[in-house]
Amino acid sequence: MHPFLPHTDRDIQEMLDFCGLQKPEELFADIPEDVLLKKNLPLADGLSEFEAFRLLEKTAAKNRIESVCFLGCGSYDHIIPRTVNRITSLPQFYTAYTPYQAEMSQGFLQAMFEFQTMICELTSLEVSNASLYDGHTASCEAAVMALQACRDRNKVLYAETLHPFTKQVLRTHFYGTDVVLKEVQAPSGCFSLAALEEELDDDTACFIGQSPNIFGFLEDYTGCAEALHARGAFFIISSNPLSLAVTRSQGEWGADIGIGDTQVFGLPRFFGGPSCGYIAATEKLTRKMPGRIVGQSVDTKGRRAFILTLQAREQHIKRHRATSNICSNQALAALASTVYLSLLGPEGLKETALQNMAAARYLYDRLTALPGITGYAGNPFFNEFTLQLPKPAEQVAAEILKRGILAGVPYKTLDSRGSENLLVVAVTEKRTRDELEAYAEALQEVTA
Amino acid sequence: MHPFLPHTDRDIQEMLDFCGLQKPEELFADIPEDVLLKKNLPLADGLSEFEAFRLLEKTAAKNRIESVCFLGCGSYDHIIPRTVNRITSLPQFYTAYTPYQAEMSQGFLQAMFEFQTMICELTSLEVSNASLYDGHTASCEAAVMALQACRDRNKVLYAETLHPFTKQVLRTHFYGTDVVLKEVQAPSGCFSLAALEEELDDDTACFIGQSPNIFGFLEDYTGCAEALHARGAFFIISSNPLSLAVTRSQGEWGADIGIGDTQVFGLPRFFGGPSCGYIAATEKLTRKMPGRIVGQSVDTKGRRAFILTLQAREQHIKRHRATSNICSNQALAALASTVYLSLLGPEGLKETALQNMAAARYLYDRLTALPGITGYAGNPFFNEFTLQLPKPAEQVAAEILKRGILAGVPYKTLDSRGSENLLVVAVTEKRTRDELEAYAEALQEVTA
Amino acid sequence: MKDTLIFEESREGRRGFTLPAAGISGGAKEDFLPKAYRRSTPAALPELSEVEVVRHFTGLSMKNYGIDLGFYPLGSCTMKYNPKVNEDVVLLPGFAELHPLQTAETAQGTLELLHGLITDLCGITGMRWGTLQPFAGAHGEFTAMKLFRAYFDHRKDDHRKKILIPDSAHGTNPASAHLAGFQVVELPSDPEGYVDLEALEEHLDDTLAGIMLTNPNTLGRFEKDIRLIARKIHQAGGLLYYDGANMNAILGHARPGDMGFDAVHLNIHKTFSTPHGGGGPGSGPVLVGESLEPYLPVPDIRRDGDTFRWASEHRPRSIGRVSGFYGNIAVLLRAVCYLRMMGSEGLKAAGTLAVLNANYLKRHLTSLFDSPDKSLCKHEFVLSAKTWKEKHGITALDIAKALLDRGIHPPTIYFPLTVPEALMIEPTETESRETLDSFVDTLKDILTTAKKDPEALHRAPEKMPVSRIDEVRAAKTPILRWRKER
Amino acid sequence: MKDTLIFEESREGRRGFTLPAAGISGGAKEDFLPKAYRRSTPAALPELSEVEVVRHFTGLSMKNYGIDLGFYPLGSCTMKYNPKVNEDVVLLPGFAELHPLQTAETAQGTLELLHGLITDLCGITGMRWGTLQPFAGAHGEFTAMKLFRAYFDHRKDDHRKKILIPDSAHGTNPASAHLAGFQVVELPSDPEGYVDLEALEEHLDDTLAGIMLTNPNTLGRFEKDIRLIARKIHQAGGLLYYDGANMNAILGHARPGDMGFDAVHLNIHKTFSTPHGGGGPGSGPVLVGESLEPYLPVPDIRRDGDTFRWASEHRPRSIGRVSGFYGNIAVLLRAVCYLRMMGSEGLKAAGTLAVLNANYLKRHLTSLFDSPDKSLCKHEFVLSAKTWKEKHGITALDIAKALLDRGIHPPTIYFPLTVPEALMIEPTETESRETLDSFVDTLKDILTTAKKDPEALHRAPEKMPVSRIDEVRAAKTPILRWRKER
Ligand SMILES: Cc1ncc(COP(=O)(O)O)c(C=O)c1O
Ligand SMILES: Cc1ncc(COP(=O)(O)O)c(C=O)c1O
Repeated sequence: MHPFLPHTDRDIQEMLDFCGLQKPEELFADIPEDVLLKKNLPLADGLSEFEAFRLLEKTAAKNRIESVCFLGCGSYDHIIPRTVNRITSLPQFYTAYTPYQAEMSQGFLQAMFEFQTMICELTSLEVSNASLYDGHTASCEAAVMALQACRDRNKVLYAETLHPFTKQVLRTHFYGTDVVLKEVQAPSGCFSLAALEEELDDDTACFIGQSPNIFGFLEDYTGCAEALHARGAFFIISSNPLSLAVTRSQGEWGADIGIGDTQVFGLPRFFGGPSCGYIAATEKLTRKMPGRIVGQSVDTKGRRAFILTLQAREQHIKRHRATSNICSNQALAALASTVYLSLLGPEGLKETALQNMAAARYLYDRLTALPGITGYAGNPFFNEFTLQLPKPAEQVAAEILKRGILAGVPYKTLDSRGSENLLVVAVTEKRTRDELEAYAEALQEVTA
Repeated sequence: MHPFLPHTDRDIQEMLDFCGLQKPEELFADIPEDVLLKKNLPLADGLSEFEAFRLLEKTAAKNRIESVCFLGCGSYDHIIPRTVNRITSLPQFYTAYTPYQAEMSQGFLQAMFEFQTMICELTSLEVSNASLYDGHTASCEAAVMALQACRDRNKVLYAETLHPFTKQVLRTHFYGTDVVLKEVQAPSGCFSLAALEEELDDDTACFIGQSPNIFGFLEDYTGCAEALHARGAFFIISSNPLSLAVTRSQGEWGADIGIGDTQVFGLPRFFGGPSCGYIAATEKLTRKMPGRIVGQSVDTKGRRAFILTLQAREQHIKRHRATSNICSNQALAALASTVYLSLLGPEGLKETALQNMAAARYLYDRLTALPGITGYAGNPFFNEFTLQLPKPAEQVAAEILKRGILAGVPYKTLDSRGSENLLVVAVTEKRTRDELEAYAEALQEVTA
Repeated sequence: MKDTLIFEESREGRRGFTLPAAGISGGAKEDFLPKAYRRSTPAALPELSEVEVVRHFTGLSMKNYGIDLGFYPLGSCTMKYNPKVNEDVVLLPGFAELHPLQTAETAQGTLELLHGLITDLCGITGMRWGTLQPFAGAHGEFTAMKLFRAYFDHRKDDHRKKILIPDSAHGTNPASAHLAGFQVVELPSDPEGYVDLEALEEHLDDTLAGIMLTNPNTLGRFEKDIRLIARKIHQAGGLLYYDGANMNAILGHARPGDMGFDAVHLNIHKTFSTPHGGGGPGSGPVLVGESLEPYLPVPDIRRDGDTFRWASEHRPRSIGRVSGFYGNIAVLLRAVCYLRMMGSEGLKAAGTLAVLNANYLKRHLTSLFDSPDKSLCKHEFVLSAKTWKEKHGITALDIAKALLDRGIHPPTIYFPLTVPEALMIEPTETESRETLDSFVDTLKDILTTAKKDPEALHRAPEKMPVSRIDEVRAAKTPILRWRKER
Repeated sequence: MKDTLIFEESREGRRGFTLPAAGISGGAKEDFLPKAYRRSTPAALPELSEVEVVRHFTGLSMKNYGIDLGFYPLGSCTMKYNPKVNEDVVLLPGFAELHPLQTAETAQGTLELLHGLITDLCGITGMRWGTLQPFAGAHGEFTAMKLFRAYFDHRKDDHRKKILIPDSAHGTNPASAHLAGFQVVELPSDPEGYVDLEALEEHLDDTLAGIMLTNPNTLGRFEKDIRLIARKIHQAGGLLYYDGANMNAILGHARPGDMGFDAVHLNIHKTFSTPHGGGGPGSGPVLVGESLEPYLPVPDIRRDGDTFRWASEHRPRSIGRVSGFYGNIAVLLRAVCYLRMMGSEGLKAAGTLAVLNANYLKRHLTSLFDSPDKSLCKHEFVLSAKTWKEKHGITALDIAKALLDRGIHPPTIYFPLTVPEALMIEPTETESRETLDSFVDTLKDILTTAKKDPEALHRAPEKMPVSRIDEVRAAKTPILRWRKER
């Protein structure tokens, strides 16, 4: 018998008898002959657990993992406290479904309420939900919120300095609809208010910016919220939430919606997923929020209790008029980030952010002192920056990889129209001084 | 603040105040000056979790782990279902203490009751406890049981074919007492009733045999129980419990006490520990059992409930007249074995045992067909056998290791008086046919 | 057990985790940051020691239910057992530590597995190729709708905006279609959930983009006329989309591709045993037939001999990227392991036993709720507590809450909307006969109580950490975050 | 939750795990085995699917309490927090998959760590060298007693058989000494647990082998006269053994070596934070001074430059092996990681805060139980519920059971035997002030109930899966295993 199938032959026979059937095939008697599958599925034969694990272990070894990683652009190599996985591995959490039955799911509901609170705190905004798919698709959900909040508008502006993948996701999302997407130029590699004002009109529902932007630089949004709000448009900022421990938050810049990805909070890179999108907004946008929201209420005895709420926004009630189609979200990843933030606390998070910033600064100074290498833009940065190299970045990265260092993301791999000499470099608290020095040495050799 | 120490500076000060103290040092005012430690402990500075893990990870990498392992002699490379560790990692199990408070510990108590039942089933004996340290020390506990059960005797016989480490542990255990240890010769590498009868006298409390014995061979105990019982002595057999799935069990040989080690049931090798000793005995020896025993009882409402029982045997009641000094045992390892046995069930265990036996037989036939290589003794074996090589076994093993194969245990490393050409080879269900062939090839090359 | 929020357990100055001392001496200052870029109000995160954090969340876990605790017959959700080995697989450093922007040459292992997974899923569904990017079922639906759009646009058929969706469909279907830019038309269905063929006929015009169906349908019946429906839709120039949430029923027995569907989404977290994680992450791959293949999202994974690479250039008509990177990879890898363990035979057996379990339960239960119904169902079936409500004032909700107290997760309730007081029951194949029998006994016990002491059921649950929760209050005066003042 | 035993859930023909198909075709038969060697009655193990096994044991876990759920002030047991990282460390394949009989060259990593651990433990205790072999505290005691024996034997002092042990000592002390071949003499102690110096004087003759002490003593007091006692014992030709179960109190503040002890055992599973696993595995290393070093168990670990090896030849007078292999290695490795994280300062802080927590609690609690006692204690203290028993009929057991219902693991009760109705409380340093405060409040609440409604306490626990269990019945008619017939 298969370990996942508890039926003994006798069970099967007796259960069939009870159903008035003779053979298992009769269970599929309602499938018309011309649809019934007559051959076997084209899958390999089943393996035992041990064989399957071994096979996958061997395949995993075909991936080349380097412990010295300077890759970023949306996925980062941070220290993950061991406790995080211990908590998300508790069977009551990871084998649960969405908490539809609130009385039996107070644990997860409370954790999500805590997640929402932490996201509100970090973004300085009032309302958050219990996660979105990822930081990229969060931009679509945020834009839809804005569009729904001002029904008569159909223009969505976004910064040229947005992650190119986010732009692609946005384009796909609004493809075939009457929404017009427009890029706000950033010739210097940073946001420019003047460029925004050029595109801004009365059709504009929102502007989506990103800070730190795709080149790692922090945007200066001075005057931006005012300009947008004056025209009745919403301001959306996507941020690496770790940067928010020290840099001006979305709420502090006057944004209406803050989005991003909590991969930096305790989630492995996992080749890109699962990570966890977050979204927070001002109170007046509450009922436009996509996805699950946990609310506090009381039980019949007046005790504090948590429950999925504002479901009138959701598809199972509102059907096609729902604010979003999102149903399953990234709850377990959100739980991991909640545990991460609980462990680090405000001081730990700030220290992490400062260490990132200091290490990035140090490496930036080291590298830009090398001949032929310059920084790409002038704004301050958090833990990521972009270099202008004297050679194609892909080539340089390939050379440096031979020394066991993942040197960074060649910008052109994100955006085929980008300059091929740009390299985006991320530096986290995990990188030691020796690793930074080794990098500088390698880059010097490779570009010499 | 240290993550394991929750005290803030304010906590410390307020708590000291409450105790009427000013400084933390005053908490140690009762330690005389000449004892008080004035310097720092000679330990390195504390590391963060990440650094400590990295350091240990690097150190672990200095061990050479080979995936093709033919080492046995008390520790085996079996397949471990992934579920086992998931269960023992549940915090309610691994962070619990000994279940003194039965009402709060029904989970562990029931699991240990189940463990006891499984051990009784495997050994065909009536009573088991909730684990001992390991299979080696179990021999001491068993001998003490026998000695206590016949107060006037002081002679303990053991087979020459016992694991040499077990013999050493026995010697240490009875060193300095009036117990006399005597080895029963096994010139052919197997138990001989005649040799036993030579040593057996009215001072004999027990005889300890091992089957499969240290050379891997199954002992033929025909007539042994009768001979011992006729003289009023107890019969103790130590067995690899996996072998018991197919081979004649301790109870079936007429033994009074069955011992061994459940490492083969779901426990990693861990360089030797933790593993888990087991002990089972006939009913009349119940009150001589060492260690914790879980019993079934009822609660005040008549519901079935489990509790540590027969504590009158134990040290905290009997003090120096206790049957044993054992207090902490190997509970979590026993739980792992219980989960393992529950997953495999009788059929799975039998299949595992048969696969072991068949693979060992196959390899034995392959290897003994090579020139100059012969089997060491003639009895049937389970999953382990001993070869007589044309060269020193240590040298052969070192050569084979260069091919990534751990060839077996040179008998001389266990027993310095042993022949240097003997190699003990264990073959488990984890070894593939290709691995067996590769071994045969390697041995041929190395001994050519 | 404590009932405090983590913020309420916070004490200033505590730390649950420390970092290595900064390698860059004197570096950890805010000075780099010009004032204008600095945060002014600190984020009020909680401050706790490691053990306090562990206890907080372990305590919360004790107030939550999962499959590992017991039966979870949540209809439409396929709550099957989550094999433990899968959890270990994804934590292998080769998988967990792979950065999404590493070059393909350094990610051959994962690319090989993902390529193989698309191949296997195509084999299972009878489709040609697909994408693993969608993060969940709804995301897959949305992706498929975009494929429809691109298909029509490329054929200059861009007036085709009408999507037919049965009234019994899951809410994500209409929501996805609408958000993707289509006009949703609700199709009536008969009491067994079958498509009303006459009503369908009315919509077969040149504004028709297609239809979203699930088969077996939401009531657990196999849509026997599916080939006819497919022919009609195709003849009218439309496309068919298959909601794969019900795929478990027909694994190895029938394939959407053979039924005539053009696009399929699968719920990896349902059919392929990956844990649902309290609401996610899931994964919703989309598989398509020939007609839609040119529009699939990029990047695609291509095999050249023994090597694998990302490819986009062969998809000039692609709808583009739907996920920031490539989807929920670690969820997909669990499915890979599951499929390797099940194999072709095991998967078919899973389908068979899922249907056997459902029919066995249905036989036992229909007579308790309605007139005995001996017809076949597939993986699930829907009961109505309408009579119980009318006679004894006991609603589907009451029954659900009574189950909580008896240690069983209730079925899906009030879905589909077409059945009053609906209880939608899906046992899955990983449940033993004893579990089903004890579920039957439990329901019987509850229904006996319903007659004798209905009040007792209104009071349920009584053994959970909280009793019934005021939903209205939660929605009317929403409290969505903790605040210090409270 | 189900209350069935796993055997009762068994159904013939189920499997929870399958093996790879046997590589040796046709090999898996019993034929190899002559009849005489074959098992005749199969072992009746349970038959379940994987999910059933998982649910069974996960369900059991829900009926168990651990540190991760809350406070565990079990005196003498040092139930401190078990850092999570340690659990991951031991699962590294380099550690978990190392075979004990690999050559030393292939085990350099582990040997290096074990060698370093002995060095660190010597530093912490002020001893010279030691062995990591003993599997638990009691095993360490036994090992130390064998060292005593060997020492005297080598000096031809083999008539020295008398071991002095205070009446308040843990039961393992007399049991270990006795089983190791010594004669145990109980030493009276004063109400604070201090050694009665006059009584000691009487035993200082040439039959004296030594004394087993713990310091701080079982009542949590530091034995101020320890140097004097050591001098007296040594002058009489005896040796001193230190029971390290109470070591947590003095970490970084005092060392047994400096007090004059010749041998020390440590409870790694107490002082060094390794999880207790529901009763084990623990680890009980023994550290010794110069006099006993020649007798230490073999094999020893030696360092030659940068390499490490097993060594026995330098120990011709060794007592031999006390563990089959080398002890509970994975437990020891957890302690290595713990020590690396704590460092010298952290370890001292742990000692300080363990004592601070104990004194804080003691101040709060002594007045509830007896006349207020303001004297210092170390890591633990003992209360007596004698007055409560006399006045209200409330015993230490009643108080313990009442704590269960309030979600706290009770203190150790009825130990030491010298204190009537003893409650032995050891908070450890990993508990926060709030936890201590809430423990105080809980005890106060229980004592209020004791006055108002003592019956309520006799009925406790009422919120556990079972109420009080019939101990007498368990011992009188022992049922120690499940049987089908029942
Ligand atoms: C029939 C059906 N379709 C679609 C979905 C949406 O899937 P997901 O939650 O993965 O977005 C569900 C989920 O419950 C479903 O049951
Ligand atoms: C004071 C004392 N000594 C010795 C021991 C025995 O330790 P172990 O249980 O590890 O054998 C204990 C354990 O409770 C103890 O408290």
